[in-house]
Amino acid sequence: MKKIEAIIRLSCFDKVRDALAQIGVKFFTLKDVKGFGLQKGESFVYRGSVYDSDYIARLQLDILTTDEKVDAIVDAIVSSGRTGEIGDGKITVFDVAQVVRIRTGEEAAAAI
Amino acid sequence: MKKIEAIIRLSCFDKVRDALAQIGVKFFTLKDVKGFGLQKGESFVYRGSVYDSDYIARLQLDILTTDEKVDAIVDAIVSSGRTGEIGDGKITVFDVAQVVRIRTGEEAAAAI
Amino acid sequence: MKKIEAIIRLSCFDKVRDALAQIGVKFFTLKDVKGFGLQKGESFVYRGSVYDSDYIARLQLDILTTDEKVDAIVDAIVSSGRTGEIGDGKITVFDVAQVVRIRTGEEAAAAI
Amino acid sequence: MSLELFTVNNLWLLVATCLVFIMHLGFSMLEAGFVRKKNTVNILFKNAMIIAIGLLTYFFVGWGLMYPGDDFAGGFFGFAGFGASMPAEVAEAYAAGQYDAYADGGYTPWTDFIFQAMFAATCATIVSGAVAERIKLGAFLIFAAIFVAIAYPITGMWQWGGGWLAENGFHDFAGSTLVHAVGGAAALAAVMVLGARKGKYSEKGIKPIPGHSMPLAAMGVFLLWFGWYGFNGGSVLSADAVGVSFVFVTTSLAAAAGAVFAFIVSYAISKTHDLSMVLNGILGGLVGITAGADVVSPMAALAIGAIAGAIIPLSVVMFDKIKIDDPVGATSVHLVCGIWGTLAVGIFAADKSFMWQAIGCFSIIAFSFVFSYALMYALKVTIGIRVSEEEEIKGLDISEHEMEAYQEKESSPVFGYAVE
Amino acid sequence: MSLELFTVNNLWLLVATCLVFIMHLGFSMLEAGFVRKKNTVNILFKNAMIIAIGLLTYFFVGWGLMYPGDDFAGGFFGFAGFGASMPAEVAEAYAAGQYDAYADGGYTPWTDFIFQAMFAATCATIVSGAVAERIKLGAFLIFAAIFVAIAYPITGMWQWGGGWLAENGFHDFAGSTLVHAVGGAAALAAVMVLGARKGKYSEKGIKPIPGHSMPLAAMGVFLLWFGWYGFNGGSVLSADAVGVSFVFVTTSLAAAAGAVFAFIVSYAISKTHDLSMVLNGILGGLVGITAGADVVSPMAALAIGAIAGAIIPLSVVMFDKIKIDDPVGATSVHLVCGIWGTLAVGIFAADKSFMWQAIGCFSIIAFSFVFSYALMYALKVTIGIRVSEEEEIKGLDISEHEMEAYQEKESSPVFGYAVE
Amino acid sequence: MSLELFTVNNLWLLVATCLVFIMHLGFSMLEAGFVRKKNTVNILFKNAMIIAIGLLTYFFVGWGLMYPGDDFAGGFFGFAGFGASMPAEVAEAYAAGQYDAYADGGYTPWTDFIFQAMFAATCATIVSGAVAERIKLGAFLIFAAIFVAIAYPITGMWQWGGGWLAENGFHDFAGSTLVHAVGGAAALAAVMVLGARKGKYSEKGIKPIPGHSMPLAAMGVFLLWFGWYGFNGGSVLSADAVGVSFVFVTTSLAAAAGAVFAFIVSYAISKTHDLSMVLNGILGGLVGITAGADVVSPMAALAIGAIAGAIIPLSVVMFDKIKIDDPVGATSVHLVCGIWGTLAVGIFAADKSFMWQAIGCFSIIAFSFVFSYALMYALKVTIGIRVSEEEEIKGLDISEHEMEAYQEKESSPVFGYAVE
Ligand SMILES: Nc1ncnc2c1ncn2[C@@H]1O[C@H](COP(=O)(O)OP(=O)(O)O)[C@@H](O)[C@H]1O
Ligand SMILES: Nc1ncnc2c1ncn2[C@@H]1O[C@H](COP(=O)(O)OP(=O)(O)O)[C@@H](O)[C@H]1O
Ligand SMILES: Nc1ncnc2c1ncn2[C@@H]1O[C@H](COP(=O)(O)OP(=O)(O)O)[C@@H](O)[C@H]1O
Repeated sequence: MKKIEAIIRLSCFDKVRDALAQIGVKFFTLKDVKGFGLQKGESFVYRGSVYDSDYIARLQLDILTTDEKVDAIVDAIVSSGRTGEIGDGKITVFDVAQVVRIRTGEEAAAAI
Repeated sequence: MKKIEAIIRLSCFDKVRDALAQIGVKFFTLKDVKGFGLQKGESFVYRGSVYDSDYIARLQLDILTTDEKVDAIVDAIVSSGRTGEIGDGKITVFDVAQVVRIRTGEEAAAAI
Repeated sequence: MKKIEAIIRLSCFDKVRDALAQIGVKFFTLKDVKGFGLQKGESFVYRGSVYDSDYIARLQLDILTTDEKVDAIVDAIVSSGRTGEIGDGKITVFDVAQVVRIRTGEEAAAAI
Repeated sequence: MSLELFTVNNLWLLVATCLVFIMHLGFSMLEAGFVRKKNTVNILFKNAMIIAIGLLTYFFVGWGLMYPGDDFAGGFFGFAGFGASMPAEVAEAYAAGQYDAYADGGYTPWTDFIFQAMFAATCATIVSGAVAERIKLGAFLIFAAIFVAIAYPITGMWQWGGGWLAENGFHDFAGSTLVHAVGGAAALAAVMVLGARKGKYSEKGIKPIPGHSMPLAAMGVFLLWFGWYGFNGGSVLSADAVGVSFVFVTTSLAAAAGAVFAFIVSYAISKTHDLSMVLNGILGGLVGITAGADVVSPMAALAIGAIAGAIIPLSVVMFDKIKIDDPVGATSVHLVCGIWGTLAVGIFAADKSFMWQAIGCFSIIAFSFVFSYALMYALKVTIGIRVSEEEEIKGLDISEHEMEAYQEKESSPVFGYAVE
Repeated sequence: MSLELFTVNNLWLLVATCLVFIMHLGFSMLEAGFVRKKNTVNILFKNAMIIAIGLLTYFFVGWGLMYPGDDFAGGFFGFAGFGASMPAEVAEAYAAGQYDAYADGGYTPWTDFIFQAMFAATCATIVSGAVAERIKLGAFLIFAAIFVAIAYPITGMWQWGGGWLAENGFHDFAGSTLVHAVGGAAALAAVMVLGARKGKYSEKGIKPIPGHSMPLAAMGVFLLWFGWYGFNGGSVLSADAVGVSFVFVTTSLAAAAGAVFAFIVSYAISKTHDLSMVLNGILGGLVGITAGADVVSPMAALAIGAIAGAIIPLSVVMFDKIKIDDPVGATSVHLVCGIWGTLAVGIFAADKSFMWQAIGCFSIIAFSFVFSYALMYALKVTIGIRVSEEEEIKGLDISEHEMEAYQEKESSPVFGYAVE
Repeated sequence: MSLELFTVNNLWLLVATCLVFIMHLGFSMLEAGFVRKKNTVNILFKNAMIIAIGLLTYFFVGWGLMYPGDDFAGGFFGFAGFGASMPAEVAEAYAAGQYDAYADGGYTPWTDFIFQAMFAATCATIVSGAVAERIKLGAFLIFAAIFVAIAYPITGMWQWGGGWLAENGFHDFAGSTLVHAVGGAAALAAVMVLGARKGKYSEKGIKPIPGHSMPLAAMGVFLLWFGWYGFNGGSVLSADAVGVSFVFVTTSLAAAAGAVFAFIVSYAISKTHDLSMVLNGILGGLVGITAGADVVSPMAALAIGAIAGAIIPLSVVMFDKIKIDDPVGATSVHLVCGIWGTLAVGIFAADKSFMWQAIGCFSIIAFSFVFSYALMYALKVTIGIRVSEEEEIKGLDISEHEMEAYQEKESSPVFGYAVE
């Protein structure tokens, strides 16, 4: 089993979710994160001074899945989450030692 | 060493925390997350239209622990975080390559 | 490749970021988390009752990096994020199975 | 009386009406600030409905009950009929240039009604804060409607409507008892029937449940103070220069003293600068001075306000000890300081009888308490007055209104499409 | 007329001016509450500028257009010249003790100007909520300036300036049509040219886009109600005791009835307690009573308010069905209830002609709609009126103002250093 | 003078008192909006205490210092005694129907006191915004109490109390200098002794520290504008119809022009639509017109407001350059525009001496600055005036009040149980 963490743009969420749904992924966990990266943050003006916010708001999707689905999910995110501009984000895949569904106590693939 | 990530209901937090404390786990990190899953989100009404929020607010607990304690912790969360209704959440366990306590620089089990 | 998760104090962020930048780490993802740990939370007063908040606001930095840089990064965080008081936080390192840059589809080290 | 004096008198009462109206915004903001985020829509909804219900019921029933006319002078109860209107004889007198034909030329019958109606609605609002975060919306609205239509005007009639207390020299200038303690007693009764919020009192102790927005709470208190100039100043019932300006001075000094002494006492108790206590202290000072603003000296006003302010932190802690869970402190502010203010008239005003102040105050409170307790209890055993535990945890905004007070994360695509 | 009566009359109009002024805060808060967080600075900016622009253009152009003087009596258009001033003959008359030399002694020319200027600014503000969250700031400010300088005073002149409608017995006491429907019609035209917010209407259906702060919205409505006492009460144009107090009563009852009936109807439709509908219902009741507050009975006021309140939920849903995207409900509140209120005078006031109410109402609306549509269209094809899709997603606060309304996480070190 | 005229005059002053009172809510909201979230409770606490302290010290000391009576005419300092009261001879004169026995029949002694007390409290509030986010609560309260009890009334006496400036034709109608510049000068002195917020100025440059809530800031400015009608309008010291209405016009036009020109100049500087500048521009226009609202023409009012508005962005940037860290812009708004407004009277009002305007303005400012600097310095070397660096980072809400302004996440079980 794997856990996929994808950092994406806010504006791509709708497309990514639809793309995931099409390949059968409907369950995931979403986090609001701040991305520090190549893309410059917004520039702001306050009382006559211009300044940069050094981060950009991003969303992180955590998806638990079985090994064989990983590639399909990664592809789906890459194609739906891409704008081509700097700052599209990253997908990271981790090995999972164990998964348990709290409701039933089911483990491993059955829990996903 | 392992890291345990548990996605739980807001309303179960008190019970989960108490259950963890009883088996000696007092240190963890908490995150506010949004869960997309089997359980339908709340339905809302705004200016005459009814609509669904497609997510549910959840809490994620990150717990670092030694290998031998993992099962006890998982069991504690499963029994204290369960309501039996769809949406109780998941527990995921990861292998950890290294842990360091910033205050002392201690590593591995000593750092937990 | 590795993913480093560092839980640090809010007040150390500036120093940590500068220390990371000096060793070439400019990209990371930041999360607002709540730390439950050895350090007591703030104590509050409301309408005549004194009470403790049982958590402390903390920041989590997620850094993706290649294996050889891990030690340098950990050292940088330990030295810049330390105050010596209880509550300085933890650094955890994970193995990463795969990384993909959404913008280009590049994988592994090239994606970081 | 000259047309000019009549006009300026009436104008002041109308301006005072506006000021009392804005107290409803003050209450709304204060209560919204002192409840949790998840119950904010609910408290705003209640406050918006109460002013509407208060005005309507007072129009149909309350006014007739409160001012039943001379036939019921010295009595306990009377009814002048439904609705508000311009009596034909008053209209004729005005046409004939007799501007003191009604209320000594202080105001027109229309002004009388609307000024009084705003007071009535105020009284009902006092309850809403105390029962916040766990009462069923429907039950509360029914309670508030009956309370403001019947209970408030009946005790009001005892004094302002020329009833038995008016005949005995009881003095309650603008309503420390008739408005505030009446509302506060109803709040206490309601809380006793309803019970505390889940988790507030347990074997682990008292769990503080902080309000979600101090700026809203502070705004509410400033607006209430602002409105109080109309509440007390308008109660002079004319624009009499010396009278109204004197009331402005006593009212201001009492509020200021309330702030300072609530600060001092709460600092002594908990060694911190507790904003919520200072805010309640201001209100305590204002409630305290309301009974005697026209008859006590400025120095007495300072004393009344100071003691009211000092009472607040003690009272808040005391109610928590006896497990009366009142999220906004309505019982401390309106009931306890209302009693204090009424009794204080007997202490500081030479020609007022302490005994009659006490008799008046406690008989009115007793009536309001018993009426409210009975009504709340009746609602409890019939339609139910409390939301389910699950709804309370979720918050009343979602369970009663399917709405959130703040949409924080619009940028995250958290909303689906309308399903109906 | 005595100096005393003149002084008290004028004083009331000035106090009413203050009350109408605070309606701008009411509109600001209401609109801010009903838009998303990311567009909050933008709506506040527009509202702060509109009051400034409204006052300035009314000073230079609007007043001269709206009150062109007797030479244009019964006409459609006239201009008395730029600026506002104290006519020499009035000053002399005052010096000679003839206080009814201007406006029957109701107020001075200065008061006249400033009271009217506040009304004008109000009308422009109505548009800002409807076009929120996607209009270009520059285009909107130009639209608002031209609209308030020219369109509003022209139709205003038809009735209040002694134009053709005034001669035909049209009755619009404080502006259900002349202010509210005029603003509402402009809002409708502007929305039609501008289009809906991105994502609002799609093949998936209607996407609700909840406002970001119900406390702000509720505060706005309470402040508007408060200000309405000046808006309607001041429109008596003197401090006449019976007249003003009567208007206070009808206004209050209509607002209260609006709240209750908006609640009932919206509950019937969506089985929930929708705060946003109750808030709009209050405003609907207030807009509805504005045309006839001086001539309809209290019972009629209740009926007018109740029907206005009942209209609100139906109208809001209807506009959504025909894809008129109005984030704050300005068209329902100001246009639909404005029409209703104006027609209601023809129904409930014995001596008013329903036909002339309809003629007046619709000709004024037609003018405002056509003028606004043409102006908006001209702006669209020249400088452009809509922000880019990307800017709309980001929010206007960042794209137009490079600023955020709320700095949530100061503690996280999110800000860099000034780069310029 | 007739009873009627006396009554209406006095009524206006009381209504104006209410309006000036609500400016304290305006200041509270403005300052709360412009500080960071973590210092919000602190600023609210300071503002709630200042109005209380201001009223109390003015009652005991300030009024006697400011209006020492005829014996001190033309002087620099005098004292009429403690407290406020109704002089027996005035009461007798009133009883005898001589209503012009006091203040030419403009108001009663009680009104006089309370109206003036509200002004005094306003002046102290100006300081609180400038020193926000790092001053110790205790030190600030002591500073504010002494300042409002002593410094403000002394310079006030020079002009309004019949002192040496009054004798020399200095003209400061409602206090551009006597209230605003006095407060602004004290703010400047306090900031100089106190130093900038941690991190604001470093070798990396100037770090902007945005306020946490633009809606609160905007609300504050609208409320201040609203209150200014009482501040300036009430300073006519009677309800004189032409006088008060003229002041309403000049005040409104200056505020509007201030908004527009602050917008234009700030747009020219930073190419964006900076809401915080427009808000300060409105206040700048209001402060500017305050000295001459009664004597300059409407066109001059526009010019004064426009220039004040244009000054704001320049002044804000300038103060940042010289490292005067003023989170809310109090020095720019109150000091700089206060000076401008006072001098402008010498320019635009034919019969006022520019030289005496300058002498008056600068001597008053000098006194206030020196007094405040010395007092602040004395506090610094005794009890200390600045919170520790750690407390500043944590925020004053937690370190001084152990409280948070907003409880965001009630749903997460973040609170333990009361430990005491
Ligand atoms: N080394 C890294 N570790 C953790 N997160 C990263 C790292 N690099 C990028 N990210 C995350 O991905 C986001 C987008 O990355 P960025 O480098 O800006 O653009 P791109 O991937 O298009 O080159 C960043 O905002 C950050 O949240
Ligand atoms: N495949 C998944 N990947 C990541 N998170 C998941 C996944 N499935 C469920 N979750 C998380 O667990 C929560 C509860 O899961 P859900 O499937 O709704 O209920 P249950 O586990 O009781 O069947 C979800 O809201 C989501 O946050
Ligand atoms: N076992 C753990 N699992 C997850 N997070 C932990 C664990 N222990 C500590 N942390 C995180 O690290 C933070 C600091 O740790 P703490 O134990 O308080 O101080 P120290 O590391 O200095 O002894 C905690 O607030 C918590 O967020």
